[in-house]
Amino acid sequence: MQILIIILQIAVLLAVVLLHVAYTTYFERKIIGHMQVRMGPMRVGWHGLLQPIADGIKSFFKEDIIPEQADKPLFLAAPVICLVAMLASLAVLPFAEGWALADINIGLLFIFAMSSLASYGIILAGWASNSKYTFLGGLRSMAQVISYEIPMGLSLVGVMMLSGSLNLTEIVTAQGTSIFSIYLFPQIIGFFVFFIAMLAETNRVPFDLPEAETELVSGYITEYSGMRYAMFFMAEYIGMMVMASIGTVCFLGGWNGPFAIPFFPPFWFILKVYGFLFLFIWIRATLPRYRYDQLMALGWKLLIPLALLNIFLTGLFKILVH
Amino acid sequence: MKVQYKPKRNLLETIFQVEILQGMALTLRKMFSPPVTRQYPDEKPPMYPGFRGQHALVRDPVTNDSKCIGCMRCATVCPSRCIQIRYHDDERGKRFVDQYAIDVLRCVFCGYCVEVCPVGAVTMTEVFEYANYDRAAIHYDKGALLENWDNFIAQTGYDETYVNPFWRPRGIPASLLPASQRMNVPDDWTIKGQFVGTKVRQTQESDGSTHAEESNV
Amino acid sequence: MEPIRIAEQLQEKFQTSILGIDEHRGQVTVLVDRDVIVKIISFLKKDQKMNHLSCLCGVDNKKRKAASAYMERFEVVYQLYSIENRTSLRLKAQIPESDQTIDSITSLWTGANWLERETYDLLGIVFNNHPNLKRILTPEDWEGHPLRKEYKLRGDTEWRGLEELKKKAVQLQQFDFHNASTAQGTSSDE
Amino acid sequence: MNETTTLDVPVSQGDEDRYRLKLGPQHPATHGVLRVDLELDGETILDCDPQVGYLHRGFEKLAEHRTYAQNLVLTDRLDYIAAMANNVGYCEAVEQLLAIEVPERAKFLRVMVCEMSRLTGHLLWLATHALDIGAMTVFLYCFREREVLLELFAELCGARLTTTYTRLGGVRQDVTHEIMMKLERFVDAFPACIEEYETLIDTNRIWLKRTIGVGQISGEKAVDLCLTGASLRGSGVDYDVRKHMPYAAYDKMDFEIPLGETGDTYARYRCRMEEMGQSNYILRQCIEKMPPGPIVGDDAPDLVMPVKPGRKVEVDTSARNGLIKLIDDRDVYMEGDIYVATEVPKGELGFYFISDGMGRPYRMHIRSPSFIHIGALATMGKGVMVADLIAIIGTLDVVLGESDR
Amino acid sequence: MGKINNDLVQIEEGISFIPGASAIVAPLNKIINWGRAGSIWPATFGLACCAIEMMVAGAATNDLDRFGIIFRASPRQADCLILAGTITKKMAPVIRRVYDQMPEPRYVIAMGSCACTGGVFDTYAVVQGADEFLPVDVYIPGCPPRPEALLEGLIKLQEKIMQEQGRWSQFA
Repeated sequence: MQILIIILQIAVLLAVVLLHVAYTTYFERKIIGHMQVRMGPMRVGWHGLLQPIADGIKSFFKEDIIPEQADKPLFLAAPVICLVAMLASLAVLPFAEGWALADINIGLLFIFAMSSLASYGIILAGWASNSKYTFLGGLRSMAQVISYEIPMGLSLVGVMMLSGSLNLTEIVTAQGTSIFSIYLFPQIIGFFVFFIAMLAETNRVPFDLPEAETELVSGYITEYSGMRYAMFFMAEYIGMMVMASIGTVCFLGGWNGPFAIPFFPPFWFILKVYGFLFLFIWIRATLPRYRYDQLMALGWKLLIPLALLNIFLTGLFKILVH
Repeated sequence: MKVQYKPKRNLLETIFQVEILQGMALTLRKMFSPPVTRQYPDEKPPMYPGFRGQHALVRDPVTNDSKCIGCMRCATVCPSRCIQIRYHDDERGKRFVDQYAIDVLRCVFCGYCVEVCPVGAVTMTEVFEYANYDRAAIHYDKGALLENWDNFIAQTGYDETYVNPFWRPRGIPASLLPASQRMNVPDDWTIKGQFVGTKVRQTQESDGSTHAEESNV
Repeated sequence: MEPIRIAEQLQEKFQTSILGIDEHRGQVTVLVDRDVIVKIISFLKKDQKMNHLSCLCGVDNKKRKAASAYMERFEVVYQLYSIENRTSLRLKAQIPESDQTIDSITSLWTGANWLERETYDLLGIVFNNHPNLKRILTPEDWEGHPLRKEYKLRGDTEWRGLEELKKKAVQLQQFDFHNASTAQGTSSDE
Repeated sequence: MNETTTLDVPVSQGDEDRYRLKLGPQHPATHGVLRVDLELDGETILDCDPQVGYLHRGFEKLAEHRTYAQNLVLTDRLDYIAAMANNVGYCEAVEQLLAIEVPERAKFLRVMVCEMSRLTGHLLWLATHALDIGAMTVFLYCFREREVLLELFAELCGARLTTTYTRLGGVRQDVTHEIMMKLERFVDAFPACIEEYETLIDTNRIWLKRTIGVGQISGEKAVDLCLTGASLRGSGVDYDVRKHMPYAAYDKMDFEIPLGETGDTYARYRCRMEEMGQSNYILRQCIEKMPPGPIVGDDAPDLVMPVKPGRKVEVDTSARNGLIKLIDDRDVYMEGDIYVATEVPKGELGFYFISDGMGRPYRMHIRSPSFIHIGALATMGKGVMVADLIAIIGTLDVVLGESDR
Repeated sequence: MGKINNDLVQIEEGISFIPGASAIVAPLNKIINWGRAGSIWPATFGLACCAIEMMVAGAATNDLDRFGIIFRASPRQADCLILAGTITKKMAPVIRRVYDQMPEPRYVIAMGSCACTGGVFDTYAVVQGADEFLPVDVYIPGCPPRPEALLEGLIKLQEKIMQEQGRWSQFA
């Protein structure tokens, strides 16, 4: 019975998240469209509301091409690895008090592990497609993910030090004592580093080098078609949501809001995640793209020292307060 | 003139990412400004007389046939050689045009055929929506071209006084035009009504004299 | 300095290598011997500051009515311009049909590299000492030189690559997904 | 000024790390159908070999089989981004060859459409260049303004891109009051638009990082590579055909030539942005100074009949187009050759004609700036990274239709 | 189906939408065609002049995104190949390869005179019409066609897709 309930919970979570993914793409197109003084999808359904469904149907019934020269098992496995790793990291997210599927002690570490695992999918995709563009995309992605895991992890150390836990639920509860019950202000440097690292981790503009359209065609997904492409696409957007959720949990006070919403506790959490997603999209509409070596330089020469400085300041703060 | 090079940025602007925030403010502002998009199938783009669109043969209201006299000027001038005309002369030397075909898919829409036509028989209409699944369907013969004209007249509401600017270009003194092209045109098509630069006009007015070329006409 | 002065100066310096001076619509043309073309141009570039190579092209004179006594089958035209002095000069080097070669001026302008390749591609004039004289505009296995006067506008023979492509297109039709309604002939695909 | 053209990137010896990448011809950043064969070590380009010819349409051969008037149509398809400038360049060349007079008003109209097409060309350049570097919104904003100009072209001559506007001896249509009013509105609004683009990219740190020091060439090297246009002026060489050999009514216009100093991508970007401002200023002068008068000269040749020299043509007004009036004692198509250069958005567009007295050019050679600029890519692209190569292709502002002809 | 039809929102003939459940009721064939017609992703593939008008069609004034059309750089993810410009003989094998890389169902639009027949360039270097080596679905005349004409061609293509029957495998 317990198992059945958990399976039901998983199913509901997946359905909700996948629907969100579909409509994130829709809102991305809409918002970017309006920022670019055009309209975005308009004609499939009312104001293009059915656009993601049409895209999904089309992708599902598209021919699935496996290149002859490709390493077939890896080629087939790569999108699955990517998607599953991203979906798995959803399990530990606390959407509200007690609304996490698995409220484990090392939630933050688990998410890091999973997002690193997803990058294996990207590297495998780049390698297995046996194409030079995908290979370059895979290489870039590998280097990028490895270099940005470090500032990201370091930027969250300050949060861990303040809250004294790796459990996401506890981090949120610990923030209740902070200014406005969020860690944003005491951890402003940490947030800055985290935000940039988050953009890089999810391969978004201005760090979208692995799939830089004007350089590497579509990067590591160049050779994927139909449903497998859609899986990468979904993984990318789930990754965005997971990162936005971590940001919400660690810096913006999770589900806590100015006032409680009855019957629907995750309201504030979801609102903050939406805010993050809007920021993602907004930045995509505004900024150009970094070059590969500049991206590396930014990660290693700016963000890591800043994150270390943040840890030092946080430690100093803790010693002074206590 | 030397161009301005790398703009200077002070430390405070660097830390607070001022220029990036300015850019983001611009995009956010644009998000709430009305889009410039024209919703095409519902909203048609503005068309101007003299647009070089689908070809047509003008239907002469008197004979109910085309005005073409078979002088072959259009077929000669066509850079892509897409006009085929078949004609025969009767014993008195009068010329009858049997077939007038345009392979529209080869046409480059330069408008030369319209321009050189001495009688204003061939024209290019403002219609541009005639994509087709079939290549052969966009090869127009005489009947189809006349039909195009009927459709065009019905769609746009022009009547027999329709003047294509290619038959009678603006800014040419009427004295230089042959009789067949001296049509009734709006005032600003003639050389008298033409646009003159704002400063030039002012000096003319202050001189109190009209320009020499204008008085010639 | 006036272009015509420069031409006269050239004649003084190179004497017999200058075959003639011509002026048409204010533009001065100097007919030169192809053997000294590099020398003449480097003189112009260094001493007369003709540092901008405007144009380099070849001409096939086969069907041209002879306007000059020195009319060989081909000629190469160099249009030089001096950005400082604002003067331009045109040089023409005649190339007989029997030996279609001329010295390359890539040592003077790196930018002449492609212009000479283009001339080789379209007219078949060989440039000596050129670093990379390959076809540039047409495919590498193209036959003939299109801008020669005997070459027909639509080409003499079909390019091999296109014929192979057409064969391949027929072969690959079997992999297409067929539309049931097309099979019944209701739609006019192709 | 930096003398080196390539960045000093350490390159590992031995072939095991190298591999070849064929960028294009179907690639989003190659502006059409350019192919660049690269030899890479990681992301560093060791060898760069651009391949063109994928849009070679036999232009010069075709021109030998068509009359002068018909070839005008072909020039639209040359640099299709700024067809008007090509039309003007072609007509200026043929008019000099055949000694045809152009009335004053037509000259001003030519300057006007030339500058309008320079704006369309530069706007498209900015749009694609920004898109290459990743700023996609600039692309859309540029096209918004470009659309206004294209609609003005449509109103003026009936087509948006392939205009065929000029004629030997003048232009085809006179402007109307509405067109000039719209143009004036555009001219008033355009500086604000430039400011908008600059807000997004001009001081943006990512943009600066991607452009400053990238693809740097000195003035001497640029002349050695035969570069023209803004690519040359970005390196500080003052060469603009509009000032050096004024054609049409450019000698009556007041404008400046922006010059860069460093010769890198950012300098070229600034040059073109300043040029847009100057074009806008010239357009304003056109609106102010447009003289009255006819738009076609009295001795403009017929569109249809290539007239052989010495043959006298009677002026038969009933059957002939009114634009045509041939002066009897002038031999129409003389023998001789001529090279005439004009400044199009990309650089110096030269037409070299040989006429042998027939109604067709015996030989028409087009000195296309894009062709030479792509040739320079082989030199500029060595030792940089792939992302920089994309930026360099963008900054050279090439269009393959003009390059391959 | 007759009874529940009252609650359904009719989108197009044969396709209905249950409000609030985000589910669609339709015969499978219809719904696949609807999905395909609603998200035609063309490959970014400009050849010549028409490519500029294609870009204009994607830009703010006409906005192809309204139709669910976004350009994909990789042919593997594209459904439609817009041949925008002159097809030269040197380019033809490349075009064929791009077409071969596209997954089925795939469609070809020949945009402009040059792609349809070679146009004015009746020379040694130009293929006289894309249909010599590709099955072309829609021909758009014009040189270049207005961006709206391209949109009209795409609408024609959507109409064609809506009429398809079972284009699911190569054995159908």
